[in-house]
Amino acid sequence: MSGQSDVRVQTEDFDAGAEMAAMRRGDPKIGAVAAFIGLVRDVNDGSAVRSMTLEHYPGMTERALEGIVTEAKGRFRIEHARVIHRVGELQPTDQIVLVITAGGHRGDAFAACEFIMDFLKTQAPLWKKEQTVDGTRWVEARGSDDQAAARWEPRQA
Amino acid sequence: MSGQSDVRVQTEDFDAGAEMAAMRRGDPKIGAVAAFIGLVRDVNDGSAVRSMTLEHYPGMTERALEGIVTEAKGRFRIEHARVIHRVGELQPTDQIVLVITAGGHRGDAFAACEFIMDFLKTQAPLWKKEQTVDGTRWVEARGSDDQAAARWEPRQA
Amino acid sequence: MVVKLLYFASLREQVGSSGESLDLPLGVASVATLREHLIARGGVWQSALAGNRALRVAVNQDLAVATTAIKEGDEVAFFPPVTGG
Amino acid sequence: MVVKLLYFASLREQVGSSGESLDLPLGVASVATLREHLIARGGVWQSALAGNRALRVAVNQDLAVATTAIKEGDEVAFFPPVTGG
Repeated sequence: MSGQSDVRVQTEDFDAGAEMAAMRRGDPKIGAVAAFIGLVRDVNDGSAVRSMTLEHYPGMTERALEGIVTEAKGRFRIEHARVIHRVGELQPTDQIVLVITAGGHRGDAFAACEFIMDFLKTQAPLWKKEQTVDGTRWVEARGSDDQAAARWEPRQA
Repeated sequence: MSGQSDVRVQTEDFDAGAEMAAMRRGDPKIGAVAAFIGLVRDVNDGSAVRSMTLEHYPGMTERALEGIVTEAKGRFRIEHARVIHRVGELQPTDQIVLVITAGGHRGDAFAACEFIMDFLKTQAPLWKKEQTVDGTRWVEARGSDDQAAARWEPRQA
Repeated sequence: MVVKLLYFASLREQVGSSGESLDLPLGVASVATLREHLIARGGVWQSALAGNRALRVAVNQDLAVATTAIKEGDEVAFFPPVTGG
Repeated sequence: MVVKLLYFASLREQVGSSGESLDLPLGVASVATLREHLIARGGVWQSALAGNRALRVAVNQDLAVATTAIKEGDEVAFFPPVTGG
């Protein structure tokens, strides 16, 4: 709608407030904007995290995220959605991911935002490697993320 | 935690990005920030809306919002929450309300944010009067908002 | 006993008042009896507070129910269902 | 037929390669048979791609399953379960 892509994968940081403002600017049909920011924590699975490296699959990552956004727009009554995911080296408190959804009403905006995060976590080719005080390790996939994605029933045909 | 109150009722606009940044700044335990912005739409219940006036009950409105935030912090694993609600005269595309929640993980941040919005809609003394092309009218409470609030089961003692 | 009454939103417009101090007669000591007492004024009070209208009541800024007791000096607010957010 | 193979994350480190062009022998024309073909190299290939390891496979950048067919020129990526977000 805005001429900008719904999906960006980038090393640079993002400005959540500016992205949220851009998504609703000049559109008086928008009554609800939901947003989520994921951040690097300094402790994960009991180890102090010094830094993190995010790897992706150029081309497929964008394609997978676009597919998730398209699915969300088909399932929920939203006008706009945007996903920005950072890759490369990040430090604790750094922003990792931003998801914004906007539409007429809050129920669909919230649901679409959480849906996108749940499927991003389980479907988009992105991998975290942590540099901890105990050494370097690849983050293991979580069963709780699979369960979160499984909450969403298959879309009605 | 931050020395600022969790709740503000004000006529001035707010900066969602700055509020979100303030909520996570310097706290490496925060892995998830969820946010919601409610906005004035130009059409409501079929009538074109020219402007809107929000009335509140000074003292009780803040108290009710603080109670909802306290309840959310008891139910969900979040570190911080903030609610800003505007009152006075607003125009289509203006921001009305901001809710931000922040914690370790996304599930609790999302749930707490949606919980606060659902109870704000049904419990906090705030009333909208719309100036439409068809005249001035007080907005009627919605059954769908009561249903949304009723989804949340009573808290376990 | 004297209580402070407040009226908000459409109810405030209908009764033409944002509030008043009122000396209650003996026997008016709950939300339900106070509402009946105001309805007995007739006119706009009767139509605005009629029993079939969904109204919320707060006593000292906490949501109350029909049986909530009212004491000397209480702040009692009447208002329609809320529509913020 | 020749296909393009890609390896990501911990799998890339284990096999010591981010990708290769590989000429597949007759009979290797599905995700499952390709995985077996790579395991047959032995050494790090055997340990990294062993059947009991949870791996995801994409063919031409779409998630695939064991029975997904592979054709000349396809891009086939092997990687561990994803951990973004």
